[in-house]
Amino acid sequence: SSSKGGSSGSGGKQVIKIATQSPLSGGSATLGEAIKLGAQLAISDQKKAFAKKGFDLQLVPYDDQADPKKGVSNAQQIGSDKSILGVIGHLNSGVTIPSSEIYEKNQLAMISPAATATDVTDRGLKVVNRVCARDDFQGPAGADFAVNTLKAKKIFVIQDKTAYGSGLAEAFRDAAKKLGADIIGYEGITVGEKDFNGVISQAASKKPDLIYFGGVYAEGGLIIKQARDKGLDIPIMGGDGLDSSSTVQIAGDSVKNVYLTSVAGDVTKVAAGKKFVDAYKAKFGKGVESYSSYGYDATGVLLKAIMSAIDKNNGKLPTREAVSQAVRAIQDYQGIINKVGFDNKGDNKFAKVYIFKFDKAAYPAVQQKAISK
Amino acid sequence: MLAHIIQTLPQVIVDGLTLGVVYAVVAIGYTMVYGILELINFAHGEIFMSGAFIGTTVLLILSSVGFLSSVPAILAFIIIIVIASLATGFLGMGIERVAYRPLRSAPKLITLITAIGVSFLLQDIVRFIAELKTGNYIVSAPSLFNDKIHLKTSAILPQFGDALFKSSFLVVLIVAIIMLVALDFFVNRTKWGMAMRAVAQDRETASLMSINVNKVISVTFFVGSALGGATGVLFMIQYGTIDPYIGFILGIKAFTAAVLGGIGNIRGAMVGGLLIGFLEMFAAANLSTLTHGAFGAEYKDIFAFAILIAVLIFKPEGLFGKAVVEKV
Amino acid sequence: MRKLVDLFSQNKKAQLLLFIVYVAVTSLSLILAQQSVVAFLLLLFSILLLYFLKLNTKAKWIIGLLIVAVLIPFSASQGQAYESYMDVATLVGIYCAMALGLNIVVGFAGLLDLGFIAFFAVGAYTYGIFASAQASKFLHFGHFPLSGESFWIFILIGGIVAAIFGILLGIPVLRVKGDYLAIVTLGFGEIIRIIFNNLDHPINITNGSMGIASIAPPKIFGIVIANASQFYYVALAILLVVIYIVTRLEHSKIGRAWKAIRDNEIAGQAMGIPLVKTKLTAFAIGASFSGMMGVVFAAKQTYVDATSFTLLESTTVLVMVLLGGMGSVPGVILGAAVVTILNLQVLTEVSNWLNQLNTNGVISVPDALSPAKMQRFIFGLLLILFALYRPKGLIPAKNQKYDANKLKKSTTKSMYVEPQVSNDKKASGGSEI
Amino acid sequence: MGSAHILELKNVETFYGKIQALKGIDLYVDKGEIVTLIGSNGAGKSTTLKTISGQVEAKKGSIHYNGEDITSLPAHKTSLVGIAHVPEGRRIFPRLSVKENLLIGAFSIKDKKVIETRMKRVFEYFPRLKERLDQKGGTMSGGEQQMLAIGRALMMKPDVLMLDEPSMGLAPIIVEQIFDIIKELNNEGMSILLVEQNAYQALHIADRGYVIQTGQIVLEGVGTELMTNRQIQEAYLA
Amino acid sequence: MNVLEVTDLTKKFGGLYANTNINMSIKKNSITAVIGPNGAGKTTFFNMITAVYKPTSGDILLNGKSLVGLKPHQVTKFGIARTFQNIRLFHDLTVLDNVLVGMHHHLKSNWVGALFQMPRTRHAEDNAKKEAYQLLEYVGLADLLNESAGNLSYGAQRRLEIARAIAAKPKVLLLDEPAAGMNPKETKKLTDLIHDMRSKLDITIVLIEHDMKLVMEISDYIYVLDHGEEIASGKPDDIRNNPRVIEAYLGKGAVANG
Ligand SMILES: Nc1ncnc2c1ncn2[C@@H]1O[C@H](COP(=O)(O)OP(=O)(O)OP(=O)(O)O)[C@@H](O)[C@H]1O
Ligand SMILES: Nc1ncnc2c1ncn2[C@@H]1O[C@H](COP(=O)(O)OP(=O)(O)OP(=O)(O)O)[C@@H](O)[C@H]1O
Ligand SMILES: CC(C)C[C@H](N)C(=O)O
Ligand SMILES: [Mg+2]
Ligand SMILES: [Mg+2]
Repeated sequence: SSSKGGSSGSGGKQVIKIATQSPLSGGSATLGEAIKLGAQLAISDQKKAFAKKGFDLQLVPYDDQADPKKGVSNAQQIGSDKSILGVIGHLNSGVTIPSSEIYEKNQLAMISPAATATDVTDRGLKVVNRVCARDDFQGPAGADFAVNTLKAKKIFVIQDKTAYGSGLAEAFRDAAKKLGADIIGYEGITVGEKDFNGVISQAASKKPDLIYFGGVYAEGGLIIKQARDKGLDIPIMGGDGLDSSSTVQIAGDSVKNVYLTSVAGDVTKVAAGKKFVDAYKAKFGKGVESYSSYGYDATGVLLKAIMSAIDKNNGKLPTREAVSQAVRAIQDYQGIINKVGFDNKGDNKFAKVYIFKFDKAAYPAVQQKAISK
Repeated sequence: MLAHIIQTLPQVIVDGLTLGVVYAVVAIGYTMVYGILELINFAHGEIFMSGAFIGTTVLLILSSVGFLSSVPAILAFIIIIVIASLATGFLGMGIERVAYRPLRSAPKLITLITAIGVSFLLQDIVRFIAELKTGNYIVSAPSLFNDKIHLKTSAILPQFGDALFKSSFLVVLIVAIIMLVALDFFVNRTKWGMAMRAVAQDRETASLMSINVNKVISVTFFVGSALGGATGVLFMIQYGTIDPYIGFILGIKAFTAAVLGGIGNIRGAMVGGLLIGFLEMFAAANLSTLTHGAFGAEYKDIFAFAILIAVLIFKPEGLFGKAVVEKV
Repeated sequence: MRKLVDLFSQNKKAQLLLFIVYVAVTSLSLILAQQSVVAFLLLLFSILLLYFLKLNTKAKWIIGLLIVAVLIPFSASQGQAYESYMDVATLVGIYCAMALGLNIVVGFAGLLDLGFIAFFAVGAYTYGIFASAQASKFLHFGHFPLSGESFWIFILIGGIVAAIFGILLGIPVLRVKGDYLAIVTLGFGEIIRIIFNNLDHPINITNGSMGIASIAPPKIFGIVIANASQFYYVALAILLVVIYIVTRLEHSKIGRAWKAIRDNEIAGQAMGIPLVKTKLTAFAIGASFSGMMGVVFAAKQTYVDATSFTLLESTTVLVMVLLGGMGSVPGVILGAAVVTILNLQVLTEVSNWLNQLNTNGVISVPDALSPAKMQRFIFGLLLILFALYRPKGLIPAKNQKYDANKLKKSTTKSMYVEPQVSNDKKASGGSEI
Repeated sequence: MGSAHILELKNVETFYGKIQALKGIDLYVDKGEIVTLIGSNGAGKSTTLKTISGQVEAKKGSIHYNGEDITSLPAHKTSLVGIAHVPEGRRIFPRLSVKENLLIGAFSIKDKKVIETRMKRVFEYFPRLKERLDQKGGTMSGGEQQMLAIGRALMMKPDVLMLDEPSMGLAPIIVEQIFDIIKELNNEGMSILLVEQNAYQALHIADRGYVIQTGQIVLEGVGTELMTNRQIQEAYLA
Repeated sequence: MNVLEVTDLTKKFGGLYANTNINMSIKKNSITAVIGPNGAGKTTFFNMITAVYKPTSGDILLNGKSLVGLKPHQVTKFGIARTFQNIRLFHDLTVLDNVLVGMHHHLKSNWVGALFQMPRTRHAEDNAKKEAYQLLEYVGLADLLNESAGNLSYGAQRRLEIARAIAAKPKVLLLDEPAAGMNPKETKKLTDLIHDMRSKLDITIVLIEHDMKLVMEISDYIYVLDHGEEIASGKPDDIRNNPRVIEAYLGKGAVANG
């Protein structure tokens, strides 16, 4: 059990806690962990600044296990710990949606680095924000690239039957159709399985120009590998779910000629990013993932909002409501690679979609293009 | 439509066979333990997973000391599979000792709880070790058998397309068949096999026949788990990537296969595994063609389960299970 | 010392007094130390103590109800963690009812069911579809979403629809036995889940894997029920009904029939028990509890998608039943409470606490072993320990005892008289030398 | 010790959980004897045999076989020493064939020839078994199963054969045969400890008999004498 | 009048004829014994009557109504109850509950009644319990009413099975080796019990038994099966002296003993 109502913490300072909620165990833990670590880095960066104002900044990581029920129950616990002033998370849209209802009741600001589904912000909750782009932006951007740049006419779409994968694949499919491509297959796979040869055989026999996969690296990596083993050397494309070092690790050399849209850009392209990568590596002993920087940025945004709320409150601990309002009010926060500014739904006005290509078996992939709304 | 299905058939069969033999060997592990203790060893999927990780570890060690380049792949493979099976065999024995034996006189289902507990533990222990060593719990291994083999099935029948597979498929197939045959012989033709079946049916009386029941049960767990571990290695060889969660879904499928074949029956488990593997592959490849897009590959498990249920309705003891008529 | 304990275990007044003190102390500490999970758990624990007190059943019920319906919510409501506690308590209620339903199938009737969560899903989707805009995607009449007032009727509807599914599942069961049954039910559970996850096409009934969002919260007399503390009472009310039904049925003709076919199917039939009907009843009633709670769950979450209904969930409910004690109603309730609280509250708290120690440098573990991800590990360990130390369950099933005197007194005029032993002295029970 | 008894129990106490089933049993069997143990339902006859064969543990007292202490020997070792136990209720392996059931009886024997000769001998006693070699044990009729159970024990060629109600459920003519076989086995030098409800016949062929009542031996004597004992007649014989 | 009429009843297991063209007429309120060597098909015969096995051919008539094709529980409802050669009690239920289960088909208590504690149901349940208790007294098990059936000794289990069967209020009661595992004294008590049931409860009894003393003392009529076929039938004295029966079943000793 924890101490009461943020009254006092170590060294007599008032405690401010930031919670992260993301899957730390289970199939998509690589990305969930990245969010937590990004947040951890941001907090240790700013601990001093808060200490100066008399606050002890702390991180409380929660494991939502990619399970909506667990997410909601954690959200209730987070809501009841009044020293928590904001939540960074979740990774999965399916968990974000029900959990955010609880944050809303607690007027607790939530910033997701990664939840891309449209429903996340479309429900119009006051506390819900995200720094990443939406799937109805990411999908069509991918479709545009596939049809117009890669000149794909016949596209075979595979998706993982999760809230995220389906939403993205659908958005891609509809956009690609509009652009005149022929969708020659639209198939679902099961998360957690390892053998996708059946679907791939079907795809192979239909001779597509491009395969699109809506889903996450664990399955995506294997699909890429197994497709290559079947002699399918065509471009394979996916979304932010493939934007992870694990994709490369799983697919190995097969990853060449794989494209992906991501909502997070290549941090190594800017000086600030390089510094971030090094610091991250030094602190955690592992390389960055796509959402590491967004975990960091989202936390940065939150901390900035808290800071301004503290200032408004004459240096005293602000209310959650004030923090939520301050978060929504952020208009031009400079993140590692792009800016953050929320519209009235909580979507980031500056969110971009980036297109990457793997030329060799190395992560990150090579950024081809950055698309703004 | 039909033409299309026929055209992909050779490839579907090859793929179905690959997955099917993996199911089959894991299914046998379930069936053996079930046959003797009437216990569904839900931790078996995790033993399979542990085998895959142990095999990968050995493979990585071998390749880091440069052993791989100096000997033929098949030798390295044999070393790996032997070490992995021995290790998982002992692991299985240990699990039985700690988590099942103390509960032998308790209600049968309670072991389900310890089995689930053991599964969680194994998953997390493997994950922790993997993360500690590599920073990631998804592990890929260098591939041993990577030649592509082109099967000119179109030469047999012009309607057929060709099938393509990796040489690892042959290794998997051959090793699996050797294991299946050896095991079948062991259980049905040897004294120890007979002792296993006797223990399965009446432990108390078996002990009156000079059979050391604990030893027989340990041996059963050893053999079943070693098979599971060896299959883990086969899986790793074939698919190249493993994670601590591969045991769960595969375990369910293999268990389903065991039941489809008639649980407790080794040949049944073999056939059940192959059948499920093939059905799944066939459904994934053809369902949407067959239903004009109304139902796609995502329904493949429904398809497999529906067939399972249908079979059990008409033959409640599974395909190969003999209806044990209870003497009234 | 021993005598003292004996004496105490006989003395009702002393027990009651101590119990009241216990309850008072724990509720006071919950009021004072608001975020103390320990106080909350200790207060909940009083229900268990109550169960073991030597009081008559009615008194226990009244005291128990007072604690559950008034004292716990009141003590918890004095501070911030209120909603969080009530959320866990609501889920405990939901799982208790589900576990009691499964207990009918597994514990009473002896039918191993590995797909039980399907009925929960059926209930959840039934409400989710009609209490959101989803229904209008395939129904072209009517006005959707239905208002939150329909929730109350949907509890019934959810139960009935789940019962129908239970019977549907039951039909293959007529032939399949034992562990084969386990796999049939497992398959059934998976089929239901996959269908729900895919039925956005050809007709969009469930919205597929996108799930159904913005489900209308229940409403009564114009009050919207949206907080966990309110759902708590809904869940509690349903749970009480479920407990009532289960205990009544257990000691009725149908309850005996379930247990009889569990123990010996052939003899059961030979005693006139219709196998099919009896098994189907077990499935239907068990399923209906689950379906009702599914409706509550959907309304509480305001979002349903198929990820909440995986095989792991089915096994979790089964674990509750086994851990508590198969066939034992109080045991199953305890099992469900323990597993739910462990999973949702205690393990999270423990890992947070360890994490705190880690960041404060009290202990130091490498990141790979970060306590935040140890929940399942600890859970697994606990399961094994529980099973090893309480193999028959936390509160093993007991048979109802009959009062021989009561039965004897009424036996004034018997149609059965001791057989006349012809040329012998009166035969007595055992043979004495 | 040092006595000539092939089997000797001294003050043996056995418990099922908290229930005490044997309350200090003293009995012995000499080489070449037929000894019978009679008593009413639940007296502890089966428990006595189970304790000897090691299926349940003696909490107190000692069991000696040929002077050797076998008190805490587990069941699978007792049978190796030379004590065979035909359990109550037959307990044949239902899903093994008749042949496999017999082979299991010879589990500890390596020599195939020995197994074969013993099996032939069993077929001489029970020709029905030979006709049904491949039938699953579980589908045999009650009597057939009893024959199989005895046959299976004979495959061990024990020095002491313990039979728990061997005549239960058998046709009179078979019972007669079985008692003949018991006598024959005894003539061949096998010592026999026989638990029977069929007290007439048991006492008839027994050299000595014990009467057990609620876990204690209450009477002991020469078989035919016990039969005429008035107490026994009242309690066990109608 | 014949309660039970069996015509040309045949049962085949694979190639084995367990029963071949069995014909029997069983008089109301009589005690009939079915005897024969082990494996003759006696239990199989019972199993067909109680619908555990489906006859290969032939007919079974209870009071003129055919029982062939019915489910086991329906047969019970029509008025046939049985005990089993290998005891089949409900092990985890108490002794009294075992008897209550026996009353299943005539107990007027449905689940709606149980749920709402309707007076009628309560009344029926209370009466059933009293009756069950009387039955236990009748077979001498009243003291053990709350014991789990599985904990009873062998003889007690046999008696409980009988009590449970009577609880079904059968017209015909089939007993499969009721005296197995009982000593002569206990067998004598059982004999008296069976006599008593016939006279007091108005039940027709068919029994399988290898204890010739009991059979000869109690039976009105005896059928002898061998290899699935009827080899003899008649009054005890006829059977005792029938050379075929002596050869196939009784042996010489039994004649002397019986
Ligand atoms: N497994 C057991 N658990 C508990 N009690 C048992 C067990 N087996 C036997 N008993 C009890 O121990 C006592 C002796 O039983 P035992 O089986 O030795 O009797 P028996 O003389 O062989 O009787 P029977 O003639 O009925 O076979 C009885 O009271 C019985 O209820
Ligand atoms: N389910 C079955 N499958 C195959 N054979 C069977 C089956 N049931 C019985 N039999 C065979 O049918 C024959 C008759 O068996 P049944 O049990 O009716 O004999 P029984 O007369 O009752 O003998 P006992 O007196 O030994 O109990 C036996 O040879 C038996 O092996
Ligand atoms: C795992 C991820 C790729 C997360 C994804 N963007 C989602 O919304 O669920
Ligand atoms: Mg006995
Ligand atoms: Mg019989």
